[in-house]
Amino acid sequence: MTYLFNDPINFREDMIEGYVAAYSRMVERIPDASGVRIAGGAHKGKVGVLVGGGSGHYPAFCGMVGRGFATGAVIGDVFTSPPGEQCYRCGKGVDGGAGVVFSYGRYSGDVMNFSMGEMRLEMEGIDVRQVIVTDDVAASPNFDERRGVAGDFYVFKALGASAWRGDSLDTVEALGNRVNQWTRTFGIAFSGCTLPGKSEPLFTVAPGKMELGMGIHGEPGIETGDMASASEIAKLLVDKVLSDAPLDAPSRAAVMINGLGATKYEEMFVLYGSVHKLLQAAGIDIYKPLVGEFATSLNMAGCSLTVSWMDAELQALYDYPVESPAFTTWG
Amino acid sequence: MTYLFNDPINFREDMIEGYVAAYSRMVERIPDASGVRIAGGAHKGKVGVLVGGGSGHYPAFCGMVGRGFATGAVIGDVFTSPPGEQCYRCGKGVDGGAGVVFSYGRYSGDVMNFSMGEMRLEMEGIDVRQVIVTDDVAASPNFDERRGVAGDFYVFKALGASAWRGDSLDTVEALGNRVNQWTRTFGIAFSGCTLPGKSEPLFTVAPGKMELGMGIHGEPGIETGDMASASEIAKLLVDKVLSDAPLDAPSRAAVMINGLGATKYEEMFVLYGSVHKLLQAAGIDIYKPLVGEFATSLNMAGCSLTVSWMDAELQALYDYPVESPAFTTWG
Amino acid sequence: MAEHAEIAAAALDAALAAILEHEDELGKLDSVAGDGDHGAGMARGFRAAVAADRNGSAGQIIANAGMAFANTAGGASGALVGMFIMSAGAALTDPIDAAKVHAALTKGIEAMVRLGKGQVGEKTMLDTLIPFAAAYGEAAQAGLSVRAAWEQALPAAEAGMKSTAQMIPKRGRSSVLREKSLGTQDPGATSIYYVLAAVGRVLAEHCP
Amino acid sequence: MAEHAEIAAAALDAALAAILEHEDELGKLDSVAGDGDHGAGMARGFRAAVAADRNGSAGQIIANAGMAFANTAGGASGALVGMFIMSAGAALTDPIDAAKVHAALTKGIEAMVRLGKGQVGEKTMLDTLIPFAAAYGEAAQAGLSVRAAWEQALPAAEAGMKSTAQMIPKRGRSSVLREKSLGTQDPGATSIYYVLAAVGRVLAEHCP
Ligand SMILES: Nc1ncnc2c1ncn2[C@@H]1O[C@H](COP(=O)(O)OP(=O)(O)O)[C@@H](O)[C@H]1O
Ligand SMILES: Nc1ncnc2c1ncn2[C@@H]1O[C@H](COP(=O)(O)OP(=O)(O)O)[C@@H](O)[C@H]1O
Ligand SMILES: [Mg+2]
Ligand SMILES: [Mg+2]
Ligand SMILES: [Mg+2]
Ligand SMILES: [Mg+2]
Repeated sequence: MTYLFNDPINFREDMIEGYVAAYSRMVERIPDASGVRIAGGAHKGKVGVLVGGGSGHYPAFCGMVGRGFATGAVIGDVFTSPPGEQCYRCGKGVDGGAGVVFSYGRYSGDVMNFSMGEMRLEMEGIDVRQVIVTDDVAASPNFDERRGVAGDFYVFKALGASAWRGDSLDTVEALGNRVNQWTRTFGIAFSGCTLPGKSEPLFTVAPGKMELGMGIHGEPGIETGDMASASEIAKLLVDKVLSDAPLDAPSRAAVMINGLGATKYEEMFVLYGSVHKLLQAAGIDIYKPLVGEFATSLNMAGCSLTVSWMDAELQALYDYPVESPAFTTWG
Repeated sequence: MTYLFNDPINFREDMIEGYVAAYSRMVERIPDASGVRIAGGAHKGKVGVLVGGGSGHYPAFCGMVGRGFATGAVIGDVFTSPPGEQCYRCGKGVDGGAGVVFSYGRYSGDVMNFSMGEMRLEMEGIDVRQVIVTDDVAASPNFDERRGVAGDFYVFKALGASAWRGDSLDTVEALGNRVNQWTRTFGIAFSGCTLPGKSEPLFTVAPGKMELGMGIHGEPGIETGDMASASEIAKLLVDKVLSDAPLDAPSRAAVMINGLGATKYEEMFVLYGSVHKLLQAAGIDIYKPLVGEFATSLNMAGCSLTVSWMDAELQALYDYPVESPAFTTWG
Repeated sequence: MAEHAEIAAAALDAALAAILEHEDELGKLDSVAGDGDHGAGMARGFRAAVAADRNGSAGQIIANAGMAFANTAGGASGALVGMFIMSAGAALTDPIDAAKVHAALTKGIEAMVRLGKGQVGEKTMLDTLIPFAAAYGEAAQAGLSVRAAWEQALPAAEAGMKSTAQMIPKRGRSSVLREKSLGTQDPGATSIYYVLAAVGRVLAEHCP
Repeated sequence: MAEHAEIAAAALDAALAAILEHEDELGKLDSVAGDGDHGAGMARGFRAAVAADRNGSAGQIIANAGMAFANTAGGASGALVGMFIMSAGAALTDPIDAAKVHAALTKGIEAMVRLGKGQVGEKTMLDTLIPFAAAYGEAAQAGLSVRAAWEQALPAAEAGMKSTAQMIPKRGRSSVLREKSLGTQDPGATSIYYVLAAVGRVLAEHCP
C-alpha cells in the first residue's frame, strides 16, 4: 500500500516539492518544469545528462542527480513517462552549451516522449543524443527490444562521470552506450504494489509463488514460479543473467542486488551471499558490488540481479566519485 | 513478509556473510564474533565506537561502520539484542588502545547484554563508556526511560566523527551524550512486519487506522489513530516531537524522515514537504535534512520524524565526511 | 462558425466526463498486463485539454486541446492521443462537413502511426480508431451528415475495441506479457471508444 | 555423583524439547506487546545449553549450560535466563539435596534480579520463578526429597505464571505498551514454567 499522500492527483508535484526542500544543498527545481537539476544549474561547457521516467522508482531517477552524476532528471507521474514538453523543458534546463544526452530505460512511452522533447530541442539548435537502457533480459530475446530496469544506474553513473570530467558529447554518448551493451538484469517479484489512492495492488502473487521477469512499473512477470529458498533464487538469477552474458566482455563486472521496495536489506544480503559465490565460481571478477535500492517499484516486494561488465575505461567511470541525494561515494 | 532466507535459524549468519562479501572494500568480519568492523581493523590510538543491537534494522547498525562513522557493529539475531559475549568480543575487536564507546538504542535486553560485555572488557583493563540513545518521545515521559530509535543515527554520526578525528574517550562520550540530549523522534506505523520463516505479522493495523508511537521491533504502537492525509500526519509528527523539544537547544536542527521499510521514498518526500514548512514556521533552522531509511523494522510500513538540535560544536561533527556502506557524504 | 466551436468544446467536456466515469475501470484493464495508469493518464490529459485556450475555430480549439493533452498526460497514451487530437484539430478547417471530419480523423491517425509505428491488430487504440475512421469515411462518401456518419461509424469502433480482447499485444508496456492479456480488452482501445461514444452523444444533441 | 550429572543433562534436554514444542506459542505471546522473538531466543539458548561441555558434576554441567545460553541466546531473556542457570549451577555443589537445590534457585534468582532489577508483580519470568523457589524452600524445609519438593512447588510456579496475565508490565520491551498486554500471559513467565515442568518430569522419572 501507498499510505502517505494528499490528493493523489498532486502526488508528483507534492513529491518534487518535498524532495527539493529536503535536498536543496544538492538539487534545485528546473524552473517551470517537472524536473530537478544540480544545485546552481547546468555547468557551462559540460554535456548535460538528463535522466528520467515516471516516478515511483526512487532513487531512480531524481535521486541520482548531483556532482559526477546526472545533471538533471525529468519526473513523470507515478509509473508514467513524462510528457514530451517536460522532456524538452528539462533538456533545456540541463544544457550547458555542449549538448545534451537523454538517458532512460526503454519503454515505449518514454521513447515517444523523450523523442518529442529531442525534436523540440534540436529545432532550437541543441544537439541531443539518446542513450536508451535495455538491460532486462526477461523482456525480449532481442537486446534492442528490451526494457530498461535497474541497469539504468550503471549507464547513468558512466554518463555522469564522463560529462562531469568534461568529455565531448560524442564521447559521453559512446561510453553510455558501451555500458548498456555490457549490462544485464533479471528480476523477480513476491508481491505487487499499489498506486497512491488505490486500495488494490496492480497485481497479486499467489502465496508460495513468485513472478519471474516482472517490470518495475507493477507489470506482472513473464512467468510464475514456485517460491524457493534464497540460495535457489540466487541460482535462478545468476543463471538467467549469465545465460545472456555479453560474449565480448572482460571478466571484471560490477554486481547489484536491487530491492524493489518492500524486500529489505537483510534479505538481500542473505541472497547476495549466494550470488557472490555463484558469480565467482562462474569466473566473474566481482568489482564493488552494491546491495540496496536503486530502481524501486513503489513498495513491491522483489529484487533483481544486475551484472555490468567493465574494462579499464568503464571502470574509471564507475570509480569516479559522485555526490547525489541517493548515492554518494568517495571514489 | 520476509521472503528471502534459507534456514531461518541461520538468517543472521547468512546475512553477515553476504554483507561482508558485498562491502569488503569498507568492512570486515570481526574474527570469531557476530559483528563487523572497519576494513583493516581498529586504528591504533583512536577511540573505538561499537554500535549494535538486533538485526532487521539495516542500515542500523552494521551499515553505519566506516571512515568517520562507527568503528564496528555487533549484530544480534532479528530484533534480538546480541549476547553479552558478542558485545565483549566485538568491543575487543574495535579497541585501538584509547578506550571503547558502546552506543545503542535503549532496550532492556541491549542494556543488560552490553553491560555484561562492558564488565568483561573492563576486567581486561579496557576503558568502556556507554552512550545510550533515548530519543523516542512515545516511550515514556521520562527522558532517561525512553527507547532509542532512528535518533541513533545522529548519535553514532557524532561519536564516529569525534573518534575518527582523534578526540579522547571522555570527549567522544560527552559529545555523544550531548547529541542524545537534543534528539527527539516520534514514529507511526501503517502495517506490521513478519519475521523470517513466519507467515503472520507481529501485529496488524486495521484498515483505515495507524499505530502511533510504535517501536522498531514490531512492537505495536502506544495508541491507535485514524489514518490521515500526509499533511495531517506531518502535523501530528511535528507536534509530538516539538511538544518535547529540549528547552536549552539552539534553533538549528538536523531533521530526518525515516522509513520503516515498506513506506517508500516518494511518499516520504510528500510528507517531508509539509514537515519542512511546519518546522520552519515553528522557528527551526533546518540543517541538511535527510529522507530515507536509517532504522528500519524489516518491511514494516510506517515512518518517523527525528529532530536533532545542534550548536556549532555538534554541527561540525554532523558535517564531518563519512564513508560507510549505507551512508556516505562529502562533508 | 461559432456553433461548431461550441460543439467542439462540448465534445471535449463530454470526453473528460466519460473518462472520469471509467477511470478506475481503465486503470484496472491496464494493470492486467501493464502498469495501471491508463485511466489516470487519460483523465490528466483531458483535464488539461478542457482547460486549454478555447478561442478560435473548432479546429483550433481541438488542436489546442491536443497540445495541452500531449504536454500534460504523459505515458505512451499521452503522446499518442495528444498527437492524434492535435493533428486532427489542425486538419479540421471551417466550414466543417463529414468529409472534413473524415480527413481530420485520417490525419490524426497518421500522426499516431508515425509516432508509435503501430498498425491494426496489435492490441492498441488503433484497433478502435482505424475501423472507426474507415466506417466514417464510407458514411461521409454516402452523403451522411457529420452527426449521422458518426452514429453509423460507432459500431465499427465498438467492434474494433472488443476485438482487442482476443489479440496479443505487440506495442507498448504490455507487449512483454503477451499471453497474460489474452481475454482482456486493451485499455487504450477501450478509452478511445468511450471518447468516441461521448462525442457521438454531443453531436446527437447539438447537430442538425 | 555421576547419576546427578546425568539427571542434570537430561533436564537440559527436556527443557530444550519443551521450548521447541512451544516455540511458536511463545513467539506469539511476545508479539502481543513485544517483538515476537521470545520463542526463537529461548530455543537458541537451550540449543547452545545442551551442546555445552557435559563433563563434571551436575552443578558444573548446569553452569556450563548457563554460560552457553547467555553467550548465544541474546535478548533480555538470553542474559537473564543465562545468568540464572549459570549462577544456580555454580551454587549447586555435590552432594545434592533439596536444601542445596533451593539454595541454587535462590542464587539464580539473585543474579537475575541483580541484572534486571526486577521484582515480583512486574509481569516477568520472576513471577514464575520467585513463588516456585519459595514453595520449593518450604517443601525442602519440611524434609521432602529433591523430586517431591519440585512436584510440590510446581503449582506455585503455574499460579505465578497465570497471574501475569492480569499484570501491567514494568520491565523489558513490552513495558512501553502497558495496557496492550493486559489479559495476555508474560512470555518469559510462560517459558520458565514450561522449563520447570519439563525438569519436574525428568526428576519424576530418574529420582528416587
Ligand atoms: N505504439 C503504439 N501505438 C498505438 N497505441 C499504443 C502504442 N503503444 C501503446 N499504445 C496504447 O497505449 C495504451 C497504454 O496507455 P498508457 O497506459 O496510458 O501508457 P503507458 O503504456 O505508457 O503506461 C495501450 O493500451 C495502447 O492502446
Ligand atoms: N528486567 C527483567 N527482569 C526479569 N525478566 C525480564 C526483565 N525484562 C524482561 N524480562 C523477561 O524477558 C521476557 C522477554 O524475553 P525476550 O522476548 O526473549 O527478550 P526481548 O525482550 O529482549 O525481546 C519477558 O517476557 C520477561 O519475562
Ligand atoms: Mg505508464
Ligand atoms: Mg527481542
Ligand atoms: Mg499504462
Ligand atoms: Mg522479545
